Amino acid sequence: ASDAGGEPAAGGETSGGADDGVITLGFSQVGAESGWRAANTKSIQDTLTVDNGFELKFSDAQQKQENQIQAIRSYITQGVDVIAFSPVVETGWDAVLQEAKSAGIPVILTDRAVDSSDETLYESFIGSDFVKEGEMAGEWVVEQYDGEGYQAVELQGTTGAAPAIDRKEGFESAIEGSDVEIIDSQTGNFTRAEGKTVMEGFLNKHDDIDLVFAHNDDMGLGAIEAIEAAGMTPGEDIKIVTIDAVKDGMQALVDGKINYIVECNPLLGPDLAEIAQKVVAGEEVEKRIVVKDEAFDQAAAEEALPTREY
Amino acid sequence: MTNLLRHHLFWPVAALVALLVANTVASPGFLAITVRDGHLFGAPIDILRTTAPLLLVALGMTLVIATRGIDLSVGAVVAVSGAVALSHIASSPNPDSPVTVLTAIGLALALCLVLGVWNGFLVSVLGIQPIIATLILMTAGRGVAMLITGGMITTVNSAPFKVLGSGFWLGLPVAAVLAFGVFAVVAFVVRRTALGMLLEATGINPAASRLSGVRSKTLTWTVYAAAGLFAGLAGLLISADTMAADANNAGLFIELDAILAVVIGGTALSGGKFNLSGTLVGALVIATLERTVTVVGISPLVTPLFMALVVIAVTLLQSPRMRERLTAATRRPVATTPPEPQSAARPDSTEVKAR
Amino acid sequence: MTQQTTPPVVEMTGISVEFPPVKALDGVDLHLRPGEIHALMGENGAGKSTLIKALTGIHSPTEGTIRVDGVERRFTGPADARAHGVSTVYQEVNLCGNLTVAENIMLGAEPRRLGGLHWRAMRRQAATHLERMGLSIDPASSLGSHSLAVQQLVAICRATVGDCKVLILDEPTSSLDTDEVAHLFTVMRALRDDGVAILFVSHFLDQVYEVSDRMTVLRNGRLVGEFITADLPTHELVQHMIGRSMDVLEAAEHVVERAGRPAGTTPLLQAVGLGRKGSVQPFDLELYEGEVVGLAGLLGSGRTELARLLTGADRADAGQTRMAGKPARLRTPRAAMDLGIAYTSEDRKGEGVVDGLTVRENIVLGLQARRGWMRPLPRKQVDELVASYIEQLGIRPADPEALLRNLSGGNQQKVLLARWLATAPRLLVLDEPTRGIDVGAKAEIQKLVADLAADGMSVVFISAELEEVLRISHRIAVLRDRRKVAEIDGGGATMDQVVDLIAGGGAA
Amino acid sequence: MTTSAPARAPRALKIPTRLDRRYLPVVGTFVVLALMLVVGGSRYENFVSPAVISNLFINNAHLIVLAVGMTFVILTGGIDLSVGSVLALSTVVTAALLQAGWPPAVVIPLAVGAGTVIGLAHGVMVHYFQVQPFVATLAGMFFARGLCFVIAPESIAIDEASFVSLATWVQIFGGWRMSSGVLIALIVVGAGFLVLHFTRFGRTVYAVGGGEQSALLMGLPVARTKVLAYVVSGTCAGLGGLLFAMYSQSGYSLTGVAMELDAIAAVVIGGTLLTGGTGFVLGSVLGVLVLGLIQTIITFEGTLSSWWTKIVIGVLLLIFVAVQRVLSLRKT
Ligand SMILES: Nc1ncnc2c1ncn2[C@@H]1O[C@H](COP(=O)(O)OP(=O)(O)OP(=O)(O)O)[C@@H](O)[C@H]1O
Ligand SMILES: Nc1ncnc2c1ncn2[C@@H]1O[C@H](COP(=O)(O)OP(=O)(O)OP(=O)(O)O)[C@@H](O)[C@H]1O
Ligand SMILES: [Mg+2]
Ligand SMILES: [Mg+2]
Repeated sequence: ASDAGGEPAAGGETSGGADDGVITLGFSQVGAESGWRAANTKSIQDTLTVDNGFELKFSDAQQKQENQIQAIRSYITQGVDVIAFSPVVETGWDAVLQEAKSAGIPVILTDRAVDSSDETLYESFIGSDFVKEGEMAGEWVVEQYDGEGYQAVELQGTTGAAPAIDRKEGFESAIEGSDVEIIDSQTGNFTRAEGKTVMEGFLNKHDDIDLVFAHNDDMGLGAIEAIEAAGMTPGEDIKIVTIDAVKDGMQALVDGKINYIVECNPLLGPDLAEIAQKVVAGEEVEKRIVVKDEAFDQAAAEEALPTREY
Repeated sequence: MTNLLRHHLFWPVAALVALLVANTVASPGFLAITVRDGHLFGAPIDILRTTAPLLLVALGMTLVIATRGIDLSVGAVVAVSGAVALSHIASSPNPDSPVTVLTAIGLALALCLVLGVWNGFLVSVLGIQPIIATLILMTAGRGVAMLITGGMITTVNSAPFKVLGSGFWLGLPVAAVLAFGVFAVVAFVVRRTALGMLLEATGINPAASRLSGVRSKTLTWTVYAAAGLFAGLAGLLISADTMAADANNAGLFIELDAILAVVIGGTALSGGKFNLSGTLVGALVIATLERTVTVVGISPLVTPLFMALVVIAVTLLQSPRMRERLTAATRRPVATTPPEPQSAARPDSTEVKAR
Repeated sequence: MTQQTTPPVVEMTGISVEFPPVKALDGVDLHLRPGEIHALMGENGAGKSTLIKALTGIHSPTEGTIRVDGVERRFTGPADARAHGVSTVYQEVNLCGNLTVAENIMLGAEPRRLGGLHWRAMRRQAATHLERMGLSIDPASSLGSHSLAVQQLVAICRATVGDCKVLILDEPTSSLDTDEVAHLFTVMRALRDDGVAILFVSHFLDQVYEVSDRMTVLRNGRLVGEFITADLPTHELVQHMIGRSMDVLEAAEHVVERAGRPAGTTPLLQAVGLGRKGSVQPFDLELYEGEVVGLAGLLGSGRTELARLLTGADRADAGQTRMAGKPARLRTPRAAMDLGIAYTSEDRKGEGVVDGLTVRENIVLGLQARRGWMRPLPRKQVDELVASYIEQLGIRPADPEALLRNLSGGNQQKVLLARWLATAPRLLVLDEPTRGIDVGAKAEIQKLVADLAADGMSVVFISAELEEVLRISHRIAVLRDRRKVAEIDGGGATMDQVVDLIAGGGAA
Repeated sequence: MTTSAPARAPRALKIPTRLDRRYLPVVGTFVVLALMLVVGGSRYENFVSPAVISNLFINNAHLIVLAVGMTFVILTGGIDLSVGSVLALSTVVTAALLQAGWPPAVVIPLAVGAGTVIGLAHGVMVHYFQVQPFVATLAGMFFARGLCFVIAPESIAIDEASFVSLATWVQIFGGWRMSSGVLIALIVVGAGFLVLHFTRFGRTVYAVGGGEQSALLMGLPVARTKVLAYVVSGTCAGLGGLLFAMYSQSGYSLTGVAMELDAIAAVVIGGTLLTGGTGFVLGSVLGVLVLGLIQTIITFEGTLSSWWTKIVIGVLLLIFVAVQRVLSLRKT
């Protein structure tokens, strides 16, 4: 499956090709910057096992695009059957994807999309729609609290990161037209500690915060600490809406400290396995497979929590 | 007036005051401290608490810098410390028992001390340049922390441990009491014994110190160990603050903040004379600055720009050159100040005037 | 004052320099004429170096005018001064040890080819300059690998590159020995005859008398006067410099009582076959209590290296040492210190002063290091100790809180001496302790050494100045080519005898 | 001491028979690099192949340029923490302006020039205001990163035809590949080498690092040299950004976070002392290759979990530094 391109007969023997029934898949992960990411990695590693007919080559790019490009190049040289990766950035993949294409290796994107004019460079994208997540959160807020003149603060993710930009955009578009107003917005870098400090600052500054929208659970959990320290009750005095639905967040939702969580599902392993098999078998696959993200309120969370994997 | 201007703490304190004023303007109740649930509450108290870990790390950093070194690994050590402590508590059957918590703390601090000793070994025995020696642990340390937590955020519920982060003692945050206490003790020891002088001598002229019988290697070793230990303590405070050990993000870039605190406090990175009271003010300035960004409502897009401008302003005002100008201006009429280019070529003004 | 044959090339009038609150110079005049060697004289801290730095634009005078070639100028720094023909060799060797000898000499006036440096020509030209100074070292070697004396000569080479009208030498001879000095003087005279004005600072009166035509004397930052060298007897000069008559100097002449040591005593320190590869050949040496042992040798003969082995500064790889009869290992300076051995390095700037600390801290450093950090000396005791050494050695300014880097070179040296005396050693190894120290203080130090020996201390004394070694040593070990070649009794030795031995039986 | 006639003879013969001590760390790095290639080659298939080695250069072209600039600054005894951010700024400027329809001929000088200007500001702060380099450039780091966000927080793809064709230019001989980025990087290395060794500015850089005060007393133009060193570093960072923009065909404000540490590590691994005055540009290039090789080993190793990746990088770094240290000690 993998003899082509400018590469001189690169390591056909290591991959073995699909003909022996085992699919060699090179996966380049963004990094390990969060619990969400760790769950994502684990899901992939647990699914793409030898038992399931895969040989997984995994590498961690440490959040560096150059490492990721290098890893992909190395997979091309090694002649894997399929390459999959979660791009660090949306842009700048044309060249390396072109190389993969001319080497005849199909590419699958996970979690984050790439911004490329040429859609034939990759087979499929599996992941969540961050804008949609923001919208879901916003819609719930509007549905619940419109008309009460809610003042919201926003804890943004890392400045410049795609999920932060998209979730903000989605949330803002959803609350447009309602009387929910974002009175302050600051980055908490997706972490608990910064979520807490920023929330403390908001509480110092504003006396009348009704709602917190955090771009992920961790910052929301940090905000809970700050709210409690200020002598208020999270979930009641100040409502909290977050995205991700990791275990800790779900627990807080069950405990009533968070009011609503939009899921961002990290368990992409099974989907990836399925698509990879199809691609190698030469079947047509959908260009864009949006993972179904649920949303939880307290009742739903109570139900889901016991079986939560991450 | 001149004396006040020339005091080494003038500009850092002025920066602190300016930030507090900016905050008070943006949010008039900023400086108000109230009593709530039997303890003090308010933004200044928050600032004290958030300063605590940074202060500890900066304390160790000051000592390391005094010996002409630098420790980039403190952030990773912070992560390791939290990971060890919380993993121990999480895996114990009884997370609320003080024994468990104390063991966890002991384990974490011991490991961090070992990490510090390791840095000291690389620097003083193998003679590897500090920045690279500690870069090794900076990279690998986070890996170790992630190895311990499995890359996930470890959360625990443990009342005794929570006290470290959000407890109060005599109305003050335990974290702040602990950090400022440790700071005071170390500052006292360093200045009341000969340690400070010997460290400075080592930093200024290692060869001369060696010939004078100063055990420079042991001292170097000691300061790295101390930096590791303090970073470990800071790691405990940070993880207790959110009751979570985040191997990726705990203490991320705290080394830069700490170095900045040290420098704002007037200690030169070239080693030698150091200034612990300056470091204290420096740490407060940085913690307040972070708070200011939120309170004044700087957009996240311009936050780094704003931080940069503040840092540039403070360092420029504090620069030897500016001080010279200012003191010259207050001392004698402009007419007799020496012609411009002459002082530019003054070779010994680099550090003499710095303090 | 005398016949104004030629107009001065440098004319400094009413120069004052302040380091608040100290007034380092107060209305000083200096006139340098083309084709003369002009000595600038004064005690340590009199302001000689400061005057030179005021001329070259490092310090800016608060008052006074500087004229060069009749034009009033304030140089912006050494580069500017050099561009106007004023070359300077500053007191401490100020070259870059990481560069090659050739670069240190030629940088700034380097030959070029195709717009870039012409390395070969650079080395060739540097070699010519070195040769003129009588130095046979590889111009491509790195400067830092050479001894201080060589570095000093290289610095002088650098100053003579390019066209200079004025050459300023601030204590160029402090670490040179007779041969080098003679050579330097030849070069200086040649330059003078070419019409260069040379300003020369030295604490060696005989050198000053040998080479200079005229002198300016400073005392405490004030001008005493300008004199024709030939018309000014030595004792008057000294009187002008120190403001007292010179009985101190005479006292030093007979300080050493060369009573032979009692037979059969065990030596305080005994080295047997001590040596180190690439440094000194294995040697035997015995040092007794109450004895001053001088080390004599040419520049580079290995005196410093020998001293370093004796004091743990370098680790020997052959031989043994015994301290008071018991085997002792001198692995580190600290180990040597614990045995009561103290060492003052010849490299004051690199291995001696801790220039960012105060005089007080520098003096107590050794003692404190030995006590360990946990037992700080009580402040009162420190103050007394420091005050007594400041007084005893005449350290100026007499301010314990002054930063060491602000002291004049000679005073820094005194502080270092105080550091070691404070540790009350049993064996004191002094490597060039009187370098850069003025006549009065030098006599004091010699007297001090003699007194210490009389009190039972054992002293190893190294000096580039042979008379000094002869004057105070009980015994003299002679080194040649990094090998100990002879040991003679100090009492009976004559200058010629020692010179013969040093030069290798007169073969040269 | 000797007469001048015989003194000439031995000097003429003084051909360096022994290796100059100053080259030891560089040689040490080189030996370790070679060892690592040998070990890697015996451990992994295709490890020592033209493709892998070409990729080593192609992937690290930008870092090589950063390291060259960093070498200048570190040689003067300073440090430049801003290069990662300046690199990002340059990519963002390039991408944003190209997107706005500006011609590459205008955009490229502007992107590089942004680095130059920031470098100049650093130099002025460090020299004329005597702000410590670490702090001045740390402020510069925040500043450049801040500008990135202000210009464009999200990543921008570059699709300007002539820029893309420049970026994707590749020359292939045998298994070897040479991209335009590598070509530029090699030119920069050559220029850096020539400037450091064959110009007065270059030698003054060393002199300043050897002792600023001495250099000043020697009458060398210290002020100009120091400022210029930061300008060189800033320019290299700007150029590095351009190379990165070519390499990734995009501009992104979060590019190059902590890349300054890579650059510093490369320089130091290459044998340059952080105290200044000793070191070589070629050593820094070797340093970059060492770091790149570590990354290559990680990818070849195949399946390392994220944390083991970090630990292995640390351990390999340790091995490099320790072995290099031992090698350069041994021969003294
Ligand atoms: N940078 C400075 N700051 C403060 N005081 C200084 C400084 N430089 C010199 N001094 C003081 O100025 C006086 C003159 O010093 P200078 O170095 O000119 O003496 P000198 O005549 O060269 O002595 P020596 O023979 O010991 O070299 C001394 O008291 C010294 O302490
Ligand atoms: N004229 C010279 N030519 C070449 N090398 C020299 C010269 N003078 C000294 N050296 C170097 O100096 C080293 C010996 O220095 P050392 O300091 O031990 O000598 P010393 O007897 O203490 O003389 P001094 O202290 O006066 O320099 C030798 O390694 C030698 O290479
Ligand atoms: Mg002097
Ligand atoms: Mg000597």
